[in-house]
Amino acid sequence: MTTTLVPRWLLVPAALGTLFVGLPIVAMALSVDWSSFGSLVTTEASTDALLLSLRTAAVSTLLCLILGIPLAVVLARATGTAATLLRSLVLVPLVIPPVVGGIALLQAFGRRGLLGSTLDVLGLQVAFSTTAVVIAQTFVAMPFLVLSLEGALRTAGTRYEDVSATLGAGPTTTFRRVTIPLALPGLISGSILAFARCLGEFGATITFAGSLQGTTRTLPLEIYLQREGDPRAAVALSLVLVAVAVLVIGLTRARRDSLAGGAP
Amino acid sequence: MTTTLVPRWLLVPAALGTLFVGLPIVAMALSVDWSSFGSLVTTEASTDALLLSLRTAAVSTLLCLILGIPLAVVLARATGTAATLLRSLVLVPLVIPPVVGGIALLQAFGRRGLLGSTLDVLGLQVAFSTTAVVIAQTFVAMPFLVLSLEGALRTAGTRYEDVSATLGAGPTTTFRRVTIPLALPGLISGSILAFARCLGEFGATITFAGSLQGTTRTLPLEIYLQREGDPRAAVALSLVLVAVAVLVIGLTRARRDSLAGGAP
Amino acid sequence: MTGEPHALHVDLTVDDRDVALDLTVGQGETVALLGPNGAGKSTVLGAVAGLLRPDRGSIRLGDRALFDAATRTWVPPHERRIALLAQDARLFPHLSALDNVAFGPRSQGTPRRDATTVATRWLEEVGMTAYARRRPRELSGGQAQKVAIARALATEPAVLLVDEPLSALDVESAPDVRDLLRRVTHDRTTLVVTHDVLDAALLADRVAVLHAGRVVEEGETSRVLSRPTSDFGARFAGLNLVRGVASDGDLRMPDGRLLHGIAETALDDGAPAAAVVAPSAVSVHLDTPHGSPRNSLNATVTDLEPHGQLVRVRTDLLSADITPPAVADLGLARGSRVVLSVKATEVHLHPA
Amino acid sequence: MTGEPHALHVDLTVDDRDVALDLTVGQGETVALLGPNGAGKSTVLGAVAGLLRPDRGSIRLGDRALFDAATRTWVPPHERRIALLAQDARLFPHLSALDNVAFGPRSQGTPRRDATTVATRWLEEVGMTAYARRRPRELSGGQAQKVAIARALATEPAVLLVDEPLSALDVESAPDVRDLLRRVTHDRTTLVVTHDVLDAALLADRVAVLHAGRVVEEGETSRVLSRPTSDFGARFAGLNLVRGVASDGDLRMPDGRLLHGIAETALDDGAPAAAVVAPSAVSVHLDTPHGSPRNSLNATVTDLEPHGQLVRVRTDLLSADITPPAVADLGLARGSRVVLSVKATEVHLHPA
Amino acid sequence: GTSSGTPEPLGTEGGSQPTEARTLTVFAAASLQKPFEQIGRAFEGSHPGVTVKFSFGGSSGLVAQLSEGAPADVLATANEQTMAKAVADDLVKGTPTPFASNTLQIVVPADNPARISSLADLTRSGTKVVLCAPAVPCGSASAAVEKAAGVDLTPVSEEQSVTDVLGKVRSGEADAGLVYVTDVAGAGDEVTGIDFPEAASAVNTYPIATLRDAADASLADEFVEAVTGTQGLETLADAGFTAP
Ligand SMILES: Nc1ncnc2c1ncn2[C@@H]1O[C@H](COP(=O)(O)OP(=O)(O)OP(=O)(O)O)[C@@H](O)[C@H]1O
Ligand SMILES: Nc1ncnc2c1ncn2[C@@H]1O[C@H](COP(=O)(O)OP(=O)(O)OP(=O)(O)O)[C@@H](O)[C@H]1O
Ligand SMILES: [Mg+2]
Ligand SMILES: [Mg+2]
Repeated sequence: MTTTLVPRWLLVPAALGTLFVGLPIVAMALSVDWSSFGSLVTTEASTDALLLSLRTAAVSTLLCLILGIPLAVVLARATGTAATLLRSLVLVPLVIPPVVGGIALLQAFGRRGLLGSTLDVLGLQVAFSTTAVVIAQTFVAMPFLVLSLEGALRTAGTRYEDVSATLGAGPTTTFRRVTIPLALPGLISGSILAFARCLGEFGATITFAGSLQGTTRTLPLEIYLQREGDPRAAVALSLVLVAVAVLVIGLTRARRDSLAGGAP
Repeated sequence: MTTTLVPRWLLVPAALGTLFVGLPIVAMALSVDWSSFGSLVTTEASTDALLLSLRTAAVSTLLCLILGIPLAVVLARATGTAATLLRSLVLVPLVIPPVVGGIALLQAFGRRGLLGSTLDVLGLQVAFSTTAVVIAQTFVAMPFLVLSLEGALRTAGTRYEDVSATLGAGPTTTFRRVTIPLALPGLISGSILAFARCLGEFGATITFAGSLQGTTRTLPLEIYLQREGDPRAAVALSLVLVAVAVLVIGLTRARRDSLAGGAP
Repeated sequence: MTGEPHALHVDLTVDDRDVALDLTVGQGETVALLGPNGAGKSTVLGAVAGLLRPDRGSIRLGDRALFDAATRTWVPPHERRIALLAQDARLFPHLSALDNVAFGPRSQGTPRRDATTVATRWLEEVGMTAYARRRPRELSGGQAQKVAIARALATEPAVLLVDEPLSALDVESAPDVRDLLRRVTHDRTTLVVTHDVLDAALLADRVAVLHAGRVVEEGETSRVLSRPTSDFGARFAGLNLVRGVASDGDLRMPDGRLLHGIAETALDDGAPAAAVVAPSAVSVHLDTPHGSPRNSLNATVTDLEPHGQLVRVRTDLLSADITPPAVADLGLARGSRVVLSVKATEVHLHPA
Repeated sequence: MTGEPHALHVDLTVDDRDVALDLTVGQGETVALLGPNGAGKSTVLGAVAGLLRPDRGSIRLGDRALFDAATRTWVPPHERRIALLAQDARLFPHLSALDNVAFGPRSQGTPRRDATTVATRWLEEVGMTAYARRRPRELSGGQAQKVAIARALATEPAVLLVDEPLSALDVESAPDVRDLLRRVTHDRTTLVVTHDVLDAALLADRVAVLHAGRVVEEGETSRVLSRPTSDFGARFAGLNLVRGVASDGDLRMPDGRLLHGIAETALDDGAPAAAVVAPSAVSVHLDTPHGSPRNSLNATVTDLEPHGQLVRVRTDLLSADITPPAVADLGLARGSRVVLSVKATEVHLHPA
Repeated sequence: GTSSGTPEPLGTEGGSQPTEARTLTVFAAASLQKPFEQIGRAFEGSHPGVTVKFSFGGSSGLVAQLSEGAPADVLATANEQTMAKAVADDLVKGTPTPFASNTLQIVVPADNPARISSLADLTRSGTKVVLCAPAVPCGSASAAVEKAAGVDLTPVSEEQSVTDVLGKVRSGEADAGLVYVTDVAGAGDEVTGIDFPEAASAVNTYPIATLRDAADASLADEFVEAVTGTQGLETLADAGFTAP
């Protein structure tokens, strides 16, 4: 029943923006040969890649949440040089080309990397395993979660956290029952961004994890490979990726809306 | 003077997250041969690429703002199926591998694309031009701006917009003087995400715009090319990219902090 | 309706808040909305301001429909020229106090410079000049309230809606701000929500009492305050309101007699004025007592009615609340000739 | 200090708000903070609650330092067992009214079920049971205020800080909630900020008047209200507070005489009670008048002092405000034997 | 551990394989995808219990991965320089065997809008030509051809890989490009290849080798033999490769 208005003229750039994004997608959908679509996307290589992508993106998003939420909270509440440095650091994976990110990951976690010998002693070899895929995805996707959550946390402010403290709630309770619920829209946006980034990750994965069917060849890698021979298969596979992403995100949203219907 | 506390244990995952992101970057920095760093990054090809990257990323971020802010506002205030569809559409460029995004752009704006003949008649040929680079960057980066701004707008709510309306401010004034200032932290986060995504863009650019020194070969493309011959040069160039990004973003932040010091 | 372009006609139903009422505010008139918490007072203001779309009914400003469910008319808030001072101050957190006040004028197209001048003047009116540069979070609760009042008034609206404007103000500022409100509402169509009987008595021409979303009582302020018919009205009110003209710091009543009182603000001789006297402050005697009370006025008892634990003695002049033993003691009945005595300190004089 | 684990010792300076004061609240004592808008009342509460770190000084609860600039001690808010009911309700927007109230108990480890029981009880105390499932944005201003009160009280804090708790309440709820506050603050260390003299009179054992960040007056409630020494105190107060025991609905004073009055809530015979009488309601006579006023009490004038436009006549019993002509008329002077008359309707009796 | 002993916490198959079920991992240049997959299937048929897994990619990228410890048994690159790097890094067991060669071809969209028929046609003004960047192998080959033919091409784009050149031509964005014969053969009927005599000046040779860290060196050797054997060479010829 609220009646807040969006300026009418804003609809023009909004429509332009929609068109700009929508046109290529429509063009892409039009170019697909729908009769052969089924056979294109159900080859063993494709389904292997799709499943691997879904599994790794889910795990990576979870990792992003576990490591990223705390980082975002610290960033949103911290001030001073340390915070600025930390923020810059978090930005780096966002800026460097993913391929270089993969090189950096190799230099840190690869056999000859900084931690290589340590990991070796532990009997762990992460590079070129499914673990490496997860690491690569987490590395590139975490900044998305951190930055968008930080924005939401700053917008939400600390008014309600103060109230919570005066009611005897410790920092943990406050975090769990006040901070997170109030920043939920931002957290959801951030998770979607991170999940999508994980699903689409290519450069760091191919460099750090390689491209082995069933183990490290995620859907984007498969698409890249298909494109070599048949761009149509690549496009068809991409549409599958889009469908999956929209489905997963749609489900999350629906659940969110039913949960947070009463937020201000 | 506010005293809101961050739960102590949160610092553990936050530190882990920092380490996880920081270690590869440190490893990367360590691997650089600093004695030859200067000569590596100051070749004509490198500086051309850096300048092109900065120019295009700036223009693309601007385009993202112009088209993305309205989209975010509409999404944040809209409900129903149309909104859900629109949101899904905006998500697509995020999910599809950039290379496929480039293919889609070709199919829309290329010489033989949907709009190709229309553009031809207008005397416009975007492929292989700097314009194409901007289009590719805008296409992949806009969702970042839209989604993170939408999260912040939802968190901010419409309380103050209502007040603004009762004071006689039309939707435009309200948008300009209330909505945007209050969502500023989210807008800044979103712009940073978009700018960073533009700076790092590779796949869509190479597919849609090609790679010609000074015209379409941005820094990530240059880095990728260098990597063929000398991975160390690639890493060195990446560090330049990181430095530039941190600098640009740091300046924006500093200006923001001085502007919005009194936000709640 | 013609000739009263700023008369407000409200007829609305909001189902999920169980509010359904009909209310008219004449052009230039000030109506006080009274009623218990949750009665629907803020809902009415919200609907008139355009922040809330009623389910049925219509809202008209003069001949102009602001809302009409039948014709699906809906004028957005910013085109209504109606200012709402809501229950919470809600100052824009990113603007200084001055810019908050200047926001309305600037939105209406006033150049920045002029808007600042206007805002400065209004800040001065509420005594907040010293805080012009402060951000809202650097203001105390009462200071924020005053800035919010200035902000609403600075829009020079056709209709003013104020929701408990004085609730956060201290005893020193409240009279000044009340006086300011009285001045700006004088010839402006105004709806004022309040829990304070003094606000109602001093600001409102008429009073409407809401209960559970319905108007349960409506009428002239002096009538409702002195002879309320609704339960809540009775609880709330019970004040005598006497109108007349100021005369040497006292009030000359229409019948020529003088009522001695205390004026909170200076009164010009001959200017219209009103006296507010609580019935509990009025003593009833059978003959003129000698003592400090300055006012001893002959009157005739018109009615005796129970009023809680007390008896309200209505006379042709003022009502008095006294205990049942006192009634018995004095042998009061309808038609008794009595002397009412009121201390001058209990008679509050205000400009009217 | 030992033996008073919940006595509160506040000595703080907040430079950028120009607040610097020293204040002690004894164990179980209730102190009212009065003062004009911006005096620093909320700042004091914020510092005691731990939302604001003063620049200098210390805050102690019994022997325990909550804050000490010298030793850099700082106990975070949630470990202070101090509940703050702030000036704005600030209910958690994502929780129902019930969950808002249950938030405190649950944060302290009470199982969900028990917390809900506790919350339900407190909602009932403030008369909000029917709104338990509502989200804050679906509540009216007064309803939200009541839920906020319930939420603060449900934490069963060692120290309670309340900032204008009744400002949004209607005339029907205010007495009930005031009575509730009186009960819960009875043996709890409490600081209450108010602009309402009745709250101060009825809730507080002592009163501290703040002005521009300094304590300008401090003392027993009845002393400050009847003989304020500060300007603001004088403006604010001027109430007579008489303590005694309830006797058949009236008040028996320590000297055995009876003061007739009106009780807002039922009084048990023999229970301690207090009467609040405004000086403006007290008339001065030279001999016992005959009329409705129930109370005619012999007294001796102890002092005469100007009080704004009036003269305050202090006696060994009650103070009276009368006009200068009345003083002249009656020929009052120090030592005069007078009869004070007060209508029973002007004597407000409350449990104490 | 063994080459297939990488930790795979997400539950893919792992651990040392008994002789019955063995996995062979082959790193091969992307241009070899189609024929190698075919050869792999045949190999699996003749070696029951063996699974051949491929990792296709840019040759230098593959070598970089191997240097970083990527587990693999066989490496096949698209040129001798990259294989030389692998040898220098001590990744290879024995001497690499050249097994195929490839030459450049002009690629044009099927409808050949710019009517290209020779290398010289590419210099016509207004013709949009895309080449590989000189830094990548196909680019250096293009440069060699240009030099031999005495023409100076001004490409509108210097692409990162053959795939990118092919993509531009296939979408009609470019009028022509230089790619390998095999790429044209694998690209279907959207593009046409045009032979030109100067191509002979830049013949590209593909070497293959068993890797030092191979889990099962004999099996790896068998695969190398399968590729270099007659059947393998036939499959490669079908894909457009010529004998070394
Ligand atoms: N958003 C909402 N949705 C549903 N019910 C609401 C909503 N807002 C308010 N209400 C209910 O509508 C009724 C009227 O609320 P309103 O705010 O108009 O009361 P009010 O008269 O202003 O009370 P107060 O004096 O406490 O401010 C209340 O019972 C309240 O609980
Ligand atoms: N964040 C802040 N920064 C600087 N000054 C502030 C800040 N908050 C409040 N002040 C100032 O400090 C003084 C004391 O404010 P405080 O809120 O304690 O007043 P108060 O006594 O509670 O007043 P009120 O009755 O209006 O609520 C005021 O002058 C106010 O303007
Ligand atoms: Mg209200
Ligand atoms: Mg305050």
